[in-house]
Amino acid sequence: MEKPVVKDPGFYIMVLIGVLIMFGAPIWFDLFTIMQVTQYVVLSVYALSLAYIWGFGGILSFGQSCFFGLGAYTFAVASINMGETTFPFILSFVLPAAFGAALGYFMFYGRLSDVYLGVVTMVVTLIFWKIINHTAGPEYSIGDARLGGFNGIPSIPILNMPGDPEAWLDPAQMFSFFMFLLIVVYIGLRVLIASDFGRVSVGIRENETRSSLLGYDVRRHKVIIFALGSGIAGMAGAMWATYQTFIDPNAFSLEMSAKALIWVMAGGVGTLVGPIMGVILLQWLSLKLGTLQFLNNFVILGAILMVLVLVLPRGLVPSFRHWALTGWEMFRRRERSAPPAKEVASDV
Amino acid sequence: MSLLEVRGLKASYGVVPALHRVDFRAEAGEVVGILGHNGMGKTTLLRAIMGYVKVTGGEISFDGADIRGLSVNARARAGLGLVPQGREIFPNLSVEDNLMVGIATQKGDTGPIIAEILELFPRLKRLLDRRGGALSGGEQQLLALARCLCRRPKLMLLDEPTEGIQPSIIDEISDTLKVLTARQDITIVLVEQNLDFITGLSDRVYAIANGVLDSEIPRDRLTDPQAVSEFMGFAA
Amino acid sequence: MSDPDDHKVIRTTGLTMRFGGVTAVDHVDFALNEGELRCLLGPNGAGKSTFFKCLTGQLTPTEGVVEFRGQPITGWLTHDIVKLGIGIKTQVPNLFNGLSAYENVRLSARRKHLAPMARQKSEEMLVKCGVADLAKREVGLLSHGQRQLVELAMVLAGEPSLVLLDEPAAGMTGDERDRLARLVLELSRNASVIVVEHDMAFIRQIAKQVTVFNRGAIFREAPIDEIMRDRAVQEIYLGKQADVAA
Amino acid sequence: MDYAIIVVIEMLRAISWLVLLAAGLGIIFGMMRVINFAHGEFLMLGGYTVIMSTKVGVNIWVAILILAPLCVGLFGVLVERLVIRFLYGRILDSLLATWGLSLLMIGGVTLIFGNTVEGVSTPLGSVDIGAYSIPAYNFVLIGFAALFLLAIWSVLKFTKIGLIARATMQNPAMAEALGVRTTWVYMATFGVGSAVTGLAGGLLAPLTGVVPTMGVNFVGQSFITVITGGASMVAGTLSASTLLGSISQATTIATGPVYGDAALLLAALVLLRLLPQGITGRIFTRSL
Amino acid sequence: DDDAILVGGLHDLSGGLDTSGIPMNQILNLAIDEINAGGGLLGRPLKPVIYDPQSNMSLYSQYATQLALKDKVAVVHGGITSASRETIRPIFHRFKTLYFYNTLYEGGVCDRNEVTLGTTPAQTVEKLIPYVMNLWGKKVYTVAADYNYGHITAAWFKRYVEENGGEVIETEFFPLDVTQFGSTIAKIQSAAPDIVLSALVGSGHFGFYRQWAAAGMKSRIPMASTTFGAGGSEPIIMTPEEGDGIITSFGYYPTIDTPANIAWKEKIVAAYPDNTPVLSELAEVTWEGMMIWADAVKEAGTLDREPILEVIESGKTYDMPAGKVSIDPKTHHAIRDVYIADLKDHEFIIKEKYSQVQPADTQMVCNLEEDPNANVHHEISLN
Ligand SMILES: Nc1ncnc2c1ncn2[C@@H]1O[C@H](COP(=O)(O)OP(=O)(O)OP(=O)(O)O)[C@@H](O)[C@H]1O
Ligand SMILES: Nc1ncnc2c1ncn2[C@@H]1O[C@H](COP(=O)(O)OP(=O)(O)OP(=O)(O)O)[C@@H](O)[C@H]1O
Ligand SMILES: NC(N)=O
Ligand SMILES: [Mg+2]
Ligand SMILES: [Mg+2]
Repeated sequence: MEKPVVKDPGFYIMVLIGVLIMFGAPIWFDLFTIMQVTQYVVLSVYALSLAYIWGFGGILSFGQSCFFGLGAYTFAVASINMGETTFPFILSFVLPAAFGAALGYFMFYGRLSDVYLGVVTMVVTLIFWKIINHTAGPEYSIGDARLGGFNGIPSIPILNMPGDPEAWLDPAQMFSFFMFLLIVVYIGLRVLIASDFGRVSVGIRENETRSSLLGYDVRRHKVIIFALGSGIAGMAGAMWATYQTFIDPNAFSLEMSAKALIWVMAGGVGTLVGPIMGVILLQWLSLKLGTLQFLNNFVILGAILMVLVLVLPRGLVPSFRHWALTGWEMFRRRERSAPPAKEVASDV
Repeated sequence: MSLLEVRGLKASYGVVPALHRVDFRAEAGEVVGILGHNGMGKTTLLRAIMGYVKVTGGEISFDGADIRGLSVNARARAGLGLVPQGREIFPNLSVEDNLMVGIATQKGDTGPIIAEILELFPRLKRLLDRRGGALSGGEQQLLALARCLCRRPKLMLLDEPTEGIQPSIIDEISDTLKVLTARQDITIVLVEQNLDFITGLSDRVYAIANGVLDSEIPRDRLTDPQAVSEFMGFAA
Repeated sequence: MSDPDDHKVIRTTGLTMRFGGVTAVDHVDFALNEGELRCLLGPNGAGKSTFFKCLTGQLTPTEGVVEFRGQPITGWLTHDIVKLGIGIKTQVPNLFNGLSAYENVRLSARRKHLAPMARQKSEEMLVKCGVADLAKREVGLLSHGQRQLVELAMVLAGEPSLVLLDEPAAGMTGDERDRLARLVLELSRNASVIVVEHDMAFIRQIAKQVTVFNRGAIFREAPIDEIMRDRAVQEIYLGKQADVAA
Repeated sequence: MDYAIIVVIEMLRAISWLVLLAAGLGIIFGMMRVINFAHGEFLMLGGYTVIMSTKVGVNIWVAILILAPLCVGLFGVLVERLVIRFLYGRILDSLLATWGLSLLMIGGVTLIFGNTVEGVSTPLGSVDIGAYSIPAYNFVLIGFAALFLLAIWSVLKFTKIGLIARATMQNPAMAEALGVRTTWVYMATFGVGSAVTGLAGGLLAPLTGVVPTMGVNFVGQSFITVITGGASMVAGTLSASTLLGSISQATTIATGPVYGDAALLLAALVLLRLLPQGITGRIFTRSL
Repeated sequence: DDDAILVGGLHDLSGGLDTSGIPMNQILNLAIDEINAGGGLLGRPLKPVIYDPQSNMSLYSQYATQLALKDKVAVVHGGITSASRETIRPIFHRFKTLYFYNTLYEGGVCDRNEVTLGTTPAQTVEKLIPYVMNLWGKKVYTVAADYNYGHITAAWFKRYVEENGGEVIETEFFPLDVTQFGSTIAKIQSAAPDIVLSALVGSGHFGFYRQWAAAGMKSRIPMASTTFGAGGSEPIIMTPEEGDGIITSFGYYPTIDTPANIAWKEKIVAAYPDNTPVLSELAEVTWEGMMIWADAVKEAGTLDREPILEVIESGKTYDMPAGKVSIDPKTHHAIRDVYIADLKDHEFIIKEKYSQVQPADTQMVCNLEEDPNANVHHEISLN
């Protein structure tokens, strides 16, 4: 964290790659591939929301899908009622963020921490999941939108140009817009993490007692982090809803929460690029597996996850970084014998 | 033959070396002191002997056997005991249970051990029911010592045992250890910063600097802090 | 409750902390003058660390009042209390383990200073505490003594006006301890300081007025020489150390 | 009056159900700080053991009480040796790995045994209480729940094994230095936790549909019960099961299962907020 | 074979729905083999493109897109739950890929691009209710799964019970993950109905039948259902003590005693001697879907969607293992024979057959002749 963001070449490389894909993909790829990649982009935004609160705020949420689902349903209900998507899209950030702030207040001011925090988020998610699953009856509608229970809400509007409800984005435009959002979220989080606020967050992650002994208000800090993560997850939910034009209670499921955890872990906690890699790798994998007629896909996917944990315990990105650093260290040590030292890599 | 003999020991954390060369021995019934500045490798040395830190070269023999291949618990069962820096009390066990853990892995009649130990550490008597984590720093240190002794180790590795202990109890501990070693029951390797304590107790004192331990500090020089500093690598 | 004319940095009245049946701090009336350096002695388990925790709000006292410069702060949250200008080095080093020593110290300095100044202050404090060469090392992997020094640098970097040091000399060799003593004396020129320590060699170098705790209550309060000669203190605490001093 | 008796028995059964679901997970999570996401699949494996062995003619009680815990316990030991032992202290990695394990088990059982095998019907028939009749098997569930708790409590309380296990979980490195073979402790603890889960799965087999994916129906409840209970395994499991089980069952009887489930979740939420370390984190701190 | 005609298959082959998906996929492949054995279509062989959505909606959506845009298949058969259908149906509609949904469901889909062959509640419930009321009495207690299908089915239950002069004294809905039914069983005992009607679904709800039998209720209150055994697995998983005597109604039973069905079953055993699929309406209707599409391709002489749809809308009648089937041009739903059967020792004993039952529910809300561009799933409301 030593290095300010402006001096880190990795950051610029990532942004450059992002911008390149954002403009290039619609030219290079066919429609199917673009829609495919769009999915990775949407889920990457979702993964980043957890990567941020967990990796840089030390808040472990087993219920990130609560906000994802809330954003998705907010967008679905608002856009079906309004026949327009700009305001609903903004609302799908604001409402989950507000709910995240409220829940965060409930949890952090109640001094919940550790697994207990994880379980409370999980329980809240389960409550949403139960409730939304219970809305099958026709009496459960908000305006024109039937909530639909287990079956979900079909025919969710596709994003339109702001101010012009008739001007729907085609898949390529939708892709570019989502890619743009991903880049914005990435840059935003990177800058935030490198800021003083971010350094304090990391301090709180490392040691809450010490943070408060230095005069930092741990609770308020965590609420802000949590709310921001919730907003981003909500936005990802809205992107998901409009991308699929369909949403069902699975958006609120434990599986959806667990997936976010898995992506972040697979990619590496404490990084932002890692979780994006995690999304791409694992989503691609389960997609590929389904096209093969080989054994049972659950067996293969399960085995891969287990091996992944054992072989890459720190996650993809940190493992590679560690191997690279260790190699470099050994090389250096062969050159000259240095006093014992392990320096802290400045990483994001 | 010496009870413990360490020759040419090297150890490292991952690829980062921490001990470069350590040579010393401890005869049965002896107290061997080790002095050194912060970060010079004292804790690392004790942890290497106990089996926590990977040894990358050299030899450790204990009671005539090479113990480099043994796990920590095997070394413990062979008669090594450690009172670690930081005490490492089981925070959610009562004081009594903390003591019992050391005994629980041993066979035979273990009933009287606790009573004996409490005679050595009377201050623990009224704390038996308290949670380990709720003890004061000094109380924890006493508990750690007592817990180690419960196993009746042949060789006890003490990492700064006087840290955080009130002066009068330091004296008591010193007396207790003297009694134990006088009975030839126990051999001690003592890492310590408290010069009075270490000189009062040790038969021989070594200095460690930058992961290198090779020189014994002659007894007559130990009373002179200036000389000791020189042995430890750099003057104040 | 307090006389507006007396300049007490910290004052406790009837301060009591009980854990179930254990009374760790028992009706302590304590006051520290502005700019004073006070040593707090007492047997293991006397309640010294608990007393510190009550001052900083880590524990909420069962009874009694804590005032900081005349303002009652009992029941306040830790971060609000320390923002008034208190820095504490805890008995067990309490650090941001995954971060570098520099980053640890900076997190403290940044409370007081803007970024560029915070950097300068942090580096200065690392040098002052003799751990400048550890600046980039991960503190979780440092030796015990190294961690003590980093924590000290961290506390000083926040430039508190009241410094609480819980066994700062633990695990230091003779010359390291001497340097620490000089540092504490220098510090006390600009701040009020309370030091808890069992190392009498250290205490003798810095102490003026001394408070002795026993079983949670104040047992004696007197200048150091008097304390060293006090039979009762020798009995409960010093043992043979007293003879060495005499 | 008859209905009141039925309600009481239903309450007890609901509580026992939670105890059975949570006990094995409580051992594994409570002692080892490993979140076994495959807990539901361990239950499923217990159920399959019962079904498969009764199919080849084994007596149902032998299948439930001996084979199910034995098979699942051994499977647990295997899993511990191959996977879990590398993941102690890495609570989330263990979550990820056991998530993988749960998928693997669902797929594996489907491959090996198929997903539609004939179940076993509930033994013992029914008992009439006034105008009502209930499964006599309910009393077996209630009895076993009580037995589970008693057994775990006795082991922890009266044997050195319990002490060694608890010390190992709190500070494995130090326990090693005191001569504890921590590898064995871990293996045994995970094995016992798995066996208990297997027994629970076996007990549930005659009451639920035993299919490879059944686990998902149980894992949430089990986990919430364990966490709400807090640090002490016996007191925690008992108090959490009692509170959550009776609240949700009362709500279910009064309104319906949706609100019953929601009531369970809300109760857990409120409890955790009021007692941030779980029930026994605050109230029964010193109990087992 | 570069000139092979690609046929998409999208059934869950792993995860919770594989009990239904695997047999459907087996039958789909068998149908394709049979067509190929007969020389293929338009002189070209058929080639299946099979993806496994792993009981996961987002994979459904991706594979649907892949089948439509990348593989450019001629037709897709698949989808099991309504949720999965509503995920993929709009995709096929948008990318003009002909789609066959071969599952019984709650009714109401109105989309000219989709052909729906399974029964809807109006077809089965309408026959089942008078049959069982006649046998057992007029007081009914309904237990149903708490989702769309369960709600709509329960509403049809109520409507037909009332039309037949009976009364539904209580309807209870259960979330799909409920596994304990003790309190409900006690409630039913208090209410003392003549009949329990079940529209329970899924593995959690198996517990109801188990606990019902364990409480000794089998001999006291009889039960009927339009969901028990829908996917084929319940009659196997339940022991005879638990399952026997439950009366159900579906569009197909393996025990249908016609030469066509017997021959078809033999074919299946021959093709899958070791892993013979569990037969149910879902599996049989999947066969129908493939055969009806193949027939339409032959008759239209092209793979183009429009001419094929015109053939399908022409009102032809097909002979299938389940009996006679024709497609209602207004709704693209099947007009078909419906059966009532009683479970005994893992087998459904057929009690009654009703010929050519109309999908009356969907007909209430959908008319593709008037609105060929319709693209909705109507919630059929009976209240
Ligand atoms: N886990 C670790 N990984 C990497 N380096 C470490 C680790 N533990 C200790 N070190 C480094 O190894 C060196 C020796 O540390 P050690 O703890 O042995 O010192 P020590 O002599 O016991 O010091 P002290 O008196 O402060 O306890 C130090 O520089 C320390 O920073
Ligand atoms: N959370 C707690 N619960 C119960 N007892 C406690 C708790 N914290 C401290 N105590 C007890 O209160 C007494 C005072 O402890 P404290 O840590 O304040 O002592 P101390 O004076 O700092 O001792 P030392 O010099 O050994 O560090 C001790 O006997 C300790 O066991
Ligand atoms: N076909 C359904 N909705 O089960
Ligand atoms: Mg050390
Ligand atoms: Mg203390």
